[in-house]
Amino acid sequence: MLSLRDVSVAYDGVPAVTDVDLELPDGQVLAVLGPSGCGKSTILRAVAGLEPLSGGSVSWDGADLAGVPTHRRGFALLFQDGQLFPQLTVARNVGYAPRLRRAPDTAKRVGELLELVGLAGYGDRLPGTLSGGERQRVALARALAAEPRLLLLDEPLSALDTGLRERLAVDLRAILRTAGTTALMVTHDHEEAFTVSDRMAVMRAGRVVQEGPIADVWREPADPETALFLGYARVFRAAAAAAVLAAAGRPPAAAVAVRRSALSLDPSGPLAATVVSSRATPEQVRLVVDADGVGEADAVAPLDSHPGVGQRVRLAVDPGRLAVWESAPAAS
Amino acid sequence: MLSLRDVSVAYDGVPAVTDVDLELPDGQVLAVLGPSGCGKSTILRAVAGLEPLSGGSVSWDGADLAGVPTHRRGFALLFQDGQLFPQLTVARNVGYAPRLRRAPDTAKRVGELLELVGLAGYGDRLPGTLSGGERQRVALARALAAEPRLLLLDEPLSALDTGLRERLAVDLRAILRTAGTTALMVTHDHEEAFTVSDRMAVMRAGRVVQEGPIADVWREPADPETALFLGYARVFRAAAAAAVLAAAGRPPAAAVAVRRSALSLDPSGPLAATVVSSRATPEQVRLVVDADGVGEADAVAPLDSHPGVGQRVRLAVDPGRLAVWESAPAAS
Amino acid sequence: MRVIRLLLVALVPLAILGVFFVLPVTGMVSRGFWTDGSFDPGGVLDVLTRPRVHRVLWFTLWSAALGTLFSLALGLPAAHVLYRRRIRGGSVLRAALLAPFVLPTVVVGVSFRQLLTASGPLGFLGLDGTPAAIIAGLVFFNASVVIRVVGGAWESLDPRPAEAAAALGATPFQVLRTVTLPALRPAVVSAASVVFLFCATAFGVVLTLGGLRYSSVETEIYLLTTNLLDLQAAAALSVLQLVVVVGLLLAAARARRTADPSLARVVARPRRLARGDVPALVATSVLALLVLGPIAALVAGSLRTDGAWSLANYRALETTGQSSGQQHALLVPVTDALMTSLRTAVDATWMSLLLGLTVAVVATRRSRSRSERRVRTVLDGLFMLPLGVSAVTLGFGFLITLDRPPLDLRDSPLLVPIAQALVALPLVVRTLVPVLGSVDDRLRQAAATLGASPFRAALTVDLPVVGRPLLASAGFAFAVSLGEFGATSFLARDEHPTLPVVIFGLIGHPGPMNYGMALAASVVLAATTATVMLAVERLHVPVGST
Amino acid sequence: LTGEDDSGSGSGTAGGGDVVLVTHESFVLPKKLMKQFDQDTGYHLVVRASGDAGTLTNKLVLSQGNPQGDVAFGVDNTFASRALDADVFAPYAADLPPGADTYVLPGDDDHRLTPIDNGNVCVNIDTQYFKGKRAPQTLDDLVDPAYRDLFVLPGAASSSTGLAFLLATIAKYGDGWPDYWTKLMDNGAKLTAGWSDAYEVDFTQGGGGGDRPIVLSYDSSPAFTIDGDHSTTKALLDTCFRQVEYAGVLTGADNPKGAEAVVDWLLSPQVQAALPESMYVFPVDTETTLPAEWASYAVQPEDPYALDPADIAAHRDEWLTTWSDVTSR
Ligand SMILES: Nc1ncnc2c1ncn2[C@@H]1O[C@H](COP(=O)(O)OP(=O)(O)OP(=O)(O)O)[C@@H](O)[C@H]1O
Ligand SMILES: Nc1ncnc2c1ncn2[C@@H]1O[C@H](COP(=O)(O)OP(=O)(O)OP(=O)(O)O)[C@@H](O)[C@H]1O
Ligand SMILES: Cc1ncc(C[n+]2csc(CCO)c2C)c(N)n1
Ligand SMILES: [Mg+2]
Ligand SMILES: [Mg+2]
Repeated sequence: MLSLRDVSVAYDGVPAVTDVDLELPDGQVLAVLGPSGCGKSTILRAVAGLEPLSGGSVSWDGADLAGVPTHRRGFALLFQDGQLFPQLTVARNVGYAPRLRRAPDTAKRVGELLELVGLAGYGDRLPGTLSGGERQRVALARALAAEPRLLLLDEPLSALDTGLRERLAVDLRAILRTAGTTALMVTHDHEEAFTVSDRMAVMRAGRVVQEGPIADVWREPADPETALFLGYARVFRAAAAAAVLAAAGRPPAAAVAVRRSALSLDPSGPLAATVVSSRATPEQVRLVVDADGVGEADAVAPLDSHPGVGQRVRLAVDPGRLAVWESAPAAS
Repeated sequence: MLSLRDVSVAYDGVPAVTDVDLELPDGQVLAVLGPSGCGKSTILRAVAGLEPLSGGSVSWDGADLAGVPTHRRGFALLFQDGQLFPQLTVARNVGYAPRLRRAPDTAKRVGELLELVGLAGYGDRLPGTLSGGERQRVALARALAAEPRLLLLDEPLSALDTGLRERLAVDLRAILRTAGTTALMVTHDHEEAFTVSDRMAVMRAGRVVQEGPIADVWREPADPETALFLGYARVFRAAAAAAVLAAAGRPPAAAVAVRRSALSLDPSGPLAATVVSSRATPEQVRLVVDADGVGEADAVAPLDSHPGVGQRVRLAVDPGRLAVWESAPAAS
Repeated sequence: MRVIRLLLVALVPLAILGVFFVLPVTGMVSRGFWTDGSFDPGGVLDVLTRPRVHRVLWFTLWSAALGTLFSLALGLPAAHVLYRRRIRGGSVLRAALLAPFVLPTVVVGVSFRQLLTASGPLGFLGLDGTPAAIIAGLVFFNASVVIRVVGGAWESLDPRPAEAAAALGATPFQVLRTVTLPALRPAVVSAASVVFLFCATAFGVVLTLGGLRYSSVETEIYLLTTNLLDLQAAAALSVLQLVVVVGLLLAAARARRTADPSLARVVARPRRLARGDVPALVATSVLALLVLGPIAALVAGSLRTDGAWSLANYRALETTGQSSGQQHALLVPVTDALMTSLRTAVDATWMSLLLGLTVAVVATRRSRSRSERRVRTVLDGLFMLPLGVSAVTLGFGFLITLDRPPLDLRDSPLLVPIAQALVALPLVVRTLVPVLGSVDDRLRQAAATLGASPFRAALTVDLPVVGRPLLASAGFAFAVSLGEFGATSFLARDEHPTLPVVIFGLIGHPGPMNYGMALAASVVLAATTATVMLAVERLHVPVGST
Repeated sequence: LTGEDDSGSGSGTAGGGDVVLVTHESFVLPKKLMKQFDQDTGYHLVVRASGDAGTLTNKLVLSQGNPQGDVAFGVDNTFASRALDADVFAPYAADLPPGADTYVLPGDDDHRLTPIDNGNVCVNIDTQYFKGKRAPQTLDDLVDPAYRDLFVLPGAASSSTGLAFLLATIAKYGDGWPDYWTKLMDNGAKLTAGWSDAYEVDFTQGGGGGDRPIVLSYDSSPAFTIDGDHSTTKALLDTCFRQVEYAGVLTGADNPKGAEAVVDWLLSPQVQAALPESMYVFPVDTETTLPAEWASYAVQPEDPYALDPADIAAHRDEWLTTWSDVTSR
């Protein structure tokens, strides 16, 4: 079990991570999300022993790792930018860790992993001749080949197209499950977090603002900013909040965050609104509306509907796509 | 206007891009999508003059660019991995191109661009001290600062969180529009393509398999594989296709591709099915069902519904989320 | 803590530097400060006020500066052509351009003068005895240093930043100025500082080509010490030399410092020549002429006996001359001396590589604190000092400080290789540091996260990039040792002189064939060097095996 | 201190062990002779050669009392006083061969240095060039405008040969020597760094085919420019300065007896006979048979210039400074 207690990391005295507490039970996968520059990679580097802590401690199964150098920790880190060894072939990059510990059948294992990431037959290529996504997949295979007790993944799938990303996320999940590997994964893709991990930590400005089982975090973001980060489109307060909640058939509350898809075009919906703008996306038409008693809000419409700007429409509110705070959340 | 005619590029004799034809009228933005390793970056490099063509030609306003070295083309390329100059500060990286051409007010422009990408105050930092997403944003600002006649963007926003990515996509769109810049953008994010570009080209294995106005491509993918790449979940043929189309109230056809959200839980839906598996995501519950007369298919259900495995359900089919081929498409 | 560990790692090199450099030099200099048993710094200071000293110092500085400048101006384009472009015979040219490095300065001086003297083929230039001739001599010797040190770093430079600049509209020249040269700056400054030291301590070149009108600090120290035994004045000049050198090293350390030295390194893959390479090709040709011209004159001279072409000079190299009735006297045949030179060079090479690698690794590891960084910088610079100190001072210093137990080393057969290793060490360090320093630390970290110990990580990450520079510096060390004369000639030896010593003996005395044999022996020395370099070039470092 | 250090290592008295000869790098003798020494005396001769005569002397001075060897060879009359003043050598009165007493160092009353060989630095001329022309004879001739731009010589500061010529002019002109040098330079004399430079580059009969027919070299040099049955060069015997090389037992030697044996050996007929071809010098033993070329072409001056070694030691510094000033104007 990995525990971080009050971990702080500073670069040249400027704090990048402040007082982070995290617990990660064995075999679980924790997704770390947060805006760019909030300190996600830094936490991974600190856990791997690559950045000195300016405070707090990282421990494994209760033993403080302070004096343990990186290569003795048994954690593998997939760097955000891959960091493949440029002069080693793909196969030797992937087989690096197994060969270090003289694992048997390295060649076979390497073949399997390359197959997994869709790069069978790339074994003899040099990293310099790979495409961006291919490089990232080799880095993923290399980290997996290490069979570490803790896997630290920094945006493992960010350079991949949706189809491949989804497939690899599922495969990754299966591998981690099967091997019972504990993992910490930084990602900016909510879907990916959902697919791969059990728990989720949301960071902001160097701090963990919320941590818990993934669905819980999603349903009940700790504060409006977290809600916005998690993909809630807007947060309404006071009267506007009450109006939205009323339309959703829920009692009034101090604030409510709504997903973009919470409001949808529905001729029999309870909320009246005027269309402000409309834009088509692959899946649906996205509207910005001026809803009576609420103000400006987002809504969605089916692809085949074409509500014009200025048109009056009615909207339904899906209570499952709201996050509600009973008392006023701190404005931060 | 940029035209590519029969462009081929090979690395050490191995073709990476084959016979690509593209036309990009002035002021338009073309999104290039395709699976990892299909040759997207290669095309951008070829257009920039960084890779020699093994065949075909790249021309601008009708003039062949064959003998024109990269720096005379007036194109700016944002590399997939950023390629910031490590020894220059952020401000000097961004101001690199303006300073080369001795543009006035470089400092002011740099400030504006850094502001735009959310990095105001980062001017004096070195690239080595930035987070992954910060680096990518600096690279974007640097490319924009060049004010080229053609902007080549290779995955400009891939390392960013959703919120920032959406905002920057919108801003990018505005900037390109305002300046009337022609742009070629590689991305793996369909949303991003939709937000920023006018047209879209889909590549596969070095070839452009489809090109056109973005909504058209989406609605009518050229073939089943393209459909799958574009996010359609499955392609049904023959009887299964007819069953799906019938449920959508459409005439039978040779094949049909369905989005995941095309089938949704609806007690009054025309299609009966048995739930095979169900998984919650942030927005909805995803089901795999065994639909009568269709076979295994994907469907969605609202977050608050919890259909159990094995349960019989009814599904509605949204005709707007299907792509239909009247004649049998080539199986590739 | 880390600082102490750092010093422990550097202990062996430091001890060797202490015993074989610091101790002798301070011993010698302090003799100058003590006159008749009493401390007398005033006398030393007086020397420094002499106008002659000022003149000499000024000449030393400007001639060395110009020599360095021209070495860079010709060496950098040549490094580009020889290490970044695929040209036929490139490796032969690379090896040949290092050959001058080992030629005895007296022989080179004489060859140059035979070309430049009023009745010589280039006499019309009127360069004999002018500073221009001196500078040409300095460049002749040192352009190869620039080519090797910079070429080694340039060879594996990632081309993508240059592409990025071009894609932002930078012309090839702007790319060179804003991207390539800044990336190479540590290597360029390294090369420049070594070359400056070589030029500033040049002895034979200044004397021979300057027609005695010019003297440098080095020639003054030589005269004062060996001729006049004026230790006070010599000490004054030695201190002056040290001060200048330390100042230079500080400036170089500052100039080397880049905001972020990390560079991606790629597997070297030279490109074909293009039109843009024309200026570089022109510079390379000029350099080739400057280097190959005097060498050709030298070879031609070695093939002439009694006004006719013959191989007699070469045949004579195998004999001591005593039996044949020919009047050239050598203690040993030149062939034996060559073997001695090669053996010594092998020893000096491994010593300097071992020490140099240690120093370079210690100097380039990422520092965690400012004091740690400072310690590393000082360590790095410390090992440059032997280049800046006169061989005479060092030689006499050995004699008076290493003369009693436990350091009774005056007669040790190790003294010559160790002294040569110390002279070669700065070149090794300066070749390795820019390359090692540019290795992105994150690659080592990646290896560590996959379970590699620091040593293993170094094997994986550092060795491949440093492999070829390591070979290059081995070549350097070997060449320095083969060609070293100043310190070697000074150290006591038994019946086994090295080749330069024999050559010097040959050229310094009248004798029917002595001069021709000296030329022939020099050609053999240079050819041996070039052959070894070529062999080293062919030794492809096995990359991708660790 | 007498140098008879009988508390030294036992090897010295027993007529065995190593005996170390410290010398300059021009020291060469046939291997055969060295083996012969080992056989005859039971000592093993170890030669440590390095540097030139000046370096050698200074090394001996600096390591006085704790010398690097037992015996030294190669200190010459221009440096001898410095060595004697520093008490580098111990007394040893060897049996001098016939003629050698001419070369005994003036003022060396307790026999610390033993003369071994001698040679003269003389102006040489190209006889081909001067065929049918009036050739110079004396130092005075060298400043005659008739010989303008014809003389090349190594400088006194950087070359021991050059220094010897300076001493010759001082011996001849006394305090007026700077005037002579001024005139010499005004007459177009060319200075080079070393002997090889002057001879091989600028001299018309040297290796490089230069353009100056008058050069500073040695009395033995004509023996090396033989073309058929005559030499193409000639030494001007009125311009010579004599250099004598000495050997001596070192103060504080580990093996003083062995050292004495070495001195004796250097004076032996075999070694004396080998000197011309090995080290290009004349033996001090006048009964030695010279090689044929030497006998015919290398003529020694009768009465070369000489200076008191003590004078040289006292004024070398001052003379060189003045010389540099005069010649660099
Ligand atoms: N320098 C090179 N040498 C050899 N092959 C290369 C080189 N660069 C790319 N390739 C190969 O060419 C193909 C196309 O590469 P490219 O970089 O264009 O892909 P991409 O579409 O940008 O992929 P990604 O989305 O992963 O970045 C890939 O199969 C890649 O392995
Ligand atoms: N080496 C460094 N020196 C100084 N500051 C740094 C350094 N590395 C990171 N930082 C700063 O620390 C903060 C956290 O960086 P970190 O890399 O952990 O962010 P991140 O959450 O991984 O962001 P991203 O999603 O953009 O990769 C950022 O503000 C960054 O600028
Ligand atoms: C002007 C000048 N002269 C000689 C050499 C040759 N050289 C090769 S190694 C070394 C160091 C000590 O011997 C020297 C001096 C040079 N490079 N520059
Ligand atoms: Mg990061
Ligand atoms: Mg790419």
